[in-house]
Amino acid sequence: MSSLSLYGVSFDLVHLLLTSIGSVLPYPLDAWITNGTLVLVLSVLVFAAILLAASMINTIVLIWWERKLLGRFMDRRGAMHVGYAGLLQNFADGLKLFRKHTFKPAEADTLGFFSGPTAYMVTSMILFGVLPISTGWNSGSLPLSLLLALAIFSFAPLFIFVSAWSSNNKYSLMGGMRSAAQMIAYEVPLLLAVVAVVIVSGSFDLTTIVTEQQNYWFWGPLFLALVVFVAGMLAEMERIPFDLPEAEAELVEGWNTEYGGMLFAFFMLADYLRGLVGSFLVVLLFLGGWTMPSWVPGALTNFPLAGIFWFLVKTYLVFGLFVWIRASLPRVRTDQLLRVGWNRMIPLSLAAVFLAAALVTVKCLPVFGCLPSPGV
Amino acid sequence: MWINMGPQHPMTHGLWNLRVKIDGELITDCDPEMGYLHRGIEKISEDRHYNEVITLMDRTCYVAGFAWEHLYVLAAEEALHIQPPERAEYLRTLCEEFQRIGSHLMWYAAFVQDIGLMSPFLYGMRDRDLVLDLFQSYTGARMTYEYMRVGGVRNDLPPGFTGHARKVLDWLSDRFVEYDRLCLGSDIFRKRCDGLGVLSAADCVATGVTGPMLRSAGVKRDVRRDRPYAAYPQLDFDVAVADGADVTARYLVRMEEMRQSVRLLRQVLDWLDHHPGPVLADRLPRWLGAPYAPVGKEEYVLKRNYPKGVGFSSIEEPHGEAQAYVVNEGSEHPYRVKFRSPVFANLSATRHYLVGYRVADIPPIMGSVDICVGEVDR
Amino acid sequence: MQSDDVARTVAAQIGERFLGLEPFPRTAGRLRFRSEAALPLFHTVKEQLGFHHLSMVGGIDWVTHREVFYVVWSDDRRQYLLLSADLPAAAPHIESAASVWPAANWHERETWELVDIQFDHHPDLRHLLLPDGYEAHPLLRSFQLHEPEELEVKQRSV
Amino acid sequence: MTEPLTATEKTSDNPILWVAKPMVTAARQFARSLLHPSTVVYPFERLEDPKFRTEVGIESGKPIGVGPIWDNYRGVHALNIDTCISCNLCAFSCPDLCIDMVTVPGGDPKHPKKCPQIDYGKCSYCGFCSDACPEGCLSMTTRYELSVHSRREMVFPPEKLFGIYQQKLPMNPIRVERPANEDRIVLEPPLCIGCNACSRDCPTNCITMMEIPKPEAKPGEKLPKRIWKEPVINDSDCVRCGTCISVCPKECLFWGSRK
Repeated sequence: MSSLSLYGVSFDLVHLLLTSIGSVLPYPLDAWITNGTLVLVLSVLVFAAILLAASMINTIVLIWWERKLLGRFMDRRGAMHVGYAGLLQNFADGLKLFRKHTFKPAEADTLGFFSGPTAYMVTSMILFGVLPISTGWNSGSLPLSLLLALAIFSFAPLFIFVSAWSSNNKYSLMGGMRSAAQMIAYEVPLLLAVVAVVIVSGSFDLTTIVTEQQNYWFWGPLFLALVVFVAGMLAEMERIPFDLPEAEAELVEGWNTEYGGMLFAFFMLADYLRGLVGSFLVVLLFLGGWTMPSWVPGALTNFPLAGIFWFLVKTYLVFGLFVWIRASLPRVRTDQLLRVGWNRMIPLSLAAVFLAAALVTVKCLPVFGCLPSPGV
Repeated sequence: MWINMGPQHPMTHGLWNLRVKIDGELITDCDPEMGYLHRGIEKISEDRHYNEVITLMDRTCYVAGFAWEHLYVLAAEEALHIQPPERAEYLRTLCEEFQRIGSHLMWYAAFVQDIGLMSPFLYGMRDRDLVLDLFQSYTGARMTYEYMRVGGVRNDLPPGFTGHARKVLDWLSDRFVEYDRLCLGSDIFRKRCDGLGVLSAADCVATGVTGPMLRSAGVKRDVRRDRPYAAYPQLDFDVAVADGADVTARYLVRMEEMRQSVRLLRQVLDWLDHHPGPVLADRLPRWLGAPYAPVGKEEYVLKRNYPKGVGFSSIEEPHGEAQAYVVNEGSEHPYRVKFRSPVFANLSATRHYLVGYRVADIPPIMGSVDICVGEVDR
Repeated sequence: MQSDDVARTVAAQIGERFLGLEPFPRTAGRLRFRSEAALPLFHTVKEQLGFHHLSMVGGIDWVTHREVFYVVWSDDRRQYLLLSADLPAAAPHIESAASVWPAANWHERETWELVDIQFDHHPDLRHLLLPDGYEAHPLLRSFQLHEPEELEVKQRSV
Repeated sequence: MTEPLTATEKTSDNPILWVAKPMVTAARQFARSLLHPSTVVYPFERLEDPKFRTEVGIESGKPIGVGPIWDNYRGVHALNIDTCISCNLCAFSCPDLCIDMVTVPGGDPKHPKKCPQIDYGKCSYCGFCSDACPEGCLSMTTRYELSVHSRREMVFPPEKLFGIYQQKLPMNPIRVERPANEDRIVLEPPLCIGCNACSRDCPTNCITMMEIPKPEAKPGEKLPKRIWKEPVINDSDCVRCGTCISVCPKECLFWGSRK
């Protein structure tokens, strides 16, 4: 892996920029502009801008990926005309939504109506900054980054409910209620599944969790936790089969019924951002993050940015699994969803936790790890 | 809390308004409001020539145009004392059975879409398109066929049609297996559909519900078998019945009906291969299709003594039992045309099969009814 | 022929208010009756003759009078039966069949708004297909379908 | 079948099997779609392209090209102005009243030639007009794209329809059945004044005015003022358009039956 770090790159960029600007400026200004504090502040901003751009581009490409995959599942072709194989279609769609007039229903609550989607979007973006993508691409070592990520992840029901309530629409309200109930119900098994990973890796730091998987990925020994985690993630991301908060058959569009134009785009983007983050978490926690098994030829893992490349490949494959599920399963009903959540998922996740504890205790993790990824 | 599900709502499949009263997610009352698509077809028919009414029939139900054409044409022939040739009757049976497959495929697509299954929606539409291709190859249109005529049909089949039709039937038979795997094989599907929208046989009969909904309650009633018309007396088929009376049972009945239609169609195609003949009765009065006298001079035509008559027909439309009543008062125009739409009756029983279930159950239940608002409102 | 016992049973029940059973295509016949005998006739037809299924209710405006007809079906006989009654053109009304066959509910609503036949004791006689408060009855012969100037279009241009 | 249907596949208790069957089916469809996608990429591929007329498409659910599937399509009309006899039958048979007979150059000045002009804003493509055309000069082609910028452009005058005819698009190859005609024109009440209007306007020139003997005037009776001729109609040439009926000033021509 290269030792290039994202923060280092942005620091260098800003430093280079400021010194070159400073060299042509008169005396008091150049000293001020090449001052270390300014460089530091600006490099943080550049870092954030790169993160933002990367998250947005990834999200939009993710939408493209889903559209293409879903298209083939449905015997269609998906987007194919704007850009190569329709890659730019979603940018065009975004542009169209951006140009649209944003309106709000007369009886809607202005503050909630506009702040809801914004906050939903913003919290989803923050998530992206927390997650490490490769050794270089992380926002510094936070000892509790996993916990932080999941904490921010669970903000969403609040903002969804705020926007649903302030829309002043019956469908939105029902969608918001369902959304809140569903997310809270699946928060618990999700966290318990994560606890299994934490027990095995012994850390809340995502970077550490990934480096722990250098030898064996966790999906083998922690398969039960993986299943619970994926199911929980599906519910958290509100994707079929758990998309009943926005079940279009009965609730029109659920909690975002009244939203159009850019506000709708916010919801849409944030949904896929959360989808991306969900896939990231699956890759980070269970599929070894940016690491590759040692039997993979060195040429495939040693090129520049190989970590990010493999990480994204895994992410997109995981998201492909979500799309596959979406293409083949119907939507469940609220009561069934909640029953499965409380009655099945929580016992399962508890079992996963105990299993992980047992595996750690008897120290047979590598044995299970060997099976799925041979040649550790 | 009353919720308006419609007139523009993803559940409605057409323009109508289902007002539901809910308590939490539980439905306590409901009241369908119809009429958003009322075009006055019965009134317009009074001003049309007998063959011109056929253009309206295609638009009565946009997924089962042939069935409605057939219904009207049967009643009009009865009223006008015209006997179609035998080959025309087989051709009409061919149309109606293909239309049944097409309509049920459309229903399948919409129904699975309602419960959130996305890909089978397109499988259903794709396979229905093959049926529409066949229609287009001999009628010239994909949905508004205007193919049947009082006294026969417009034209004969193009050469090679039966071979292609058999290929389509083979393809469709394979797909039905796939459909079942996607739906019945999925536990979530079964959990969504089992025990929903139960309408017992007694309730069905009392509320006038017919078609697959009635047969799913175990009542073996099919106009094709009870009062055979066209070529059905000569054909061999089974009436699909189920005993669940719920959404799954309706799914099973419709799937089995498609299989039976395939079986019927194979017999019809075999017959058509070996029995060439005329497809339109000879010596038909030409005023069936076109007015002769300009408006304001009708009396010169009315003076002629056309034989009066009444026609009544009833057929097994894909949605249920449709009936037509045509009164011929000896003029070029039907005096009165009255249609009975099966969906009209099926929808009037909404309260019986919707109350007591949840809001999330409305799409599967209403989807299993197979609504075509065009024929409800006419 | 099965229709004989229909005529006999009905005649026994409603007496001279039964006006005869005419042949009618594809059905067991058209049973004509006086409108005041509606309810007993419906009960007889449903309970004694076994026509449990009401398929259709419709009305015809014969200008001089109105006709209301019911199509009923019996599973045992596998036959349709048409019931028909003439009503006066002024204030036509007949007893609702909805208490006998609940299926009549919507059909009678439709007939009421389109052909202007009043159904007494109907549980819910509201507009169904037409907008609320629509006063005309489109299926009456007196209802003007076209504006006169639109008819001009059809004039032949010779 | 005698047994009522019940859902035979029982709900499984194994959570993995809840989803396995449909997912495998969907994956198979995915693979098939990668090899043969069913969609026709419309503006770039068209169903009337030769490659869709072969039978290869059925494996992927593509249109199978039933014979001349597109040749039979009922699209925009083509009008052969040269053979049109201005009989009005197309306009009469149109259920949507979208056909107007308009004057085209080429007729003689006293009796201008009239050809159909079609308003595609109203047309429902039922094909009654082309079925009714006795000369086969109005037929429907496979052309189906006619988006225009204004409603006025939807009205196709005869010249434009003739232009479509000259493109030689495939036109309804299947023979449309036409019923044998049992109606004919009869001269019923003796009101005829021998005015020659029917014969003059007959599009097929099948009416000839034959001289009839002038009756002897009885004493006290005044003979009607008229030309002593009566129309005689050649039934085999007559296309039953009814022009004679509508131009007859005395309303003495009627539709009669052969029976």
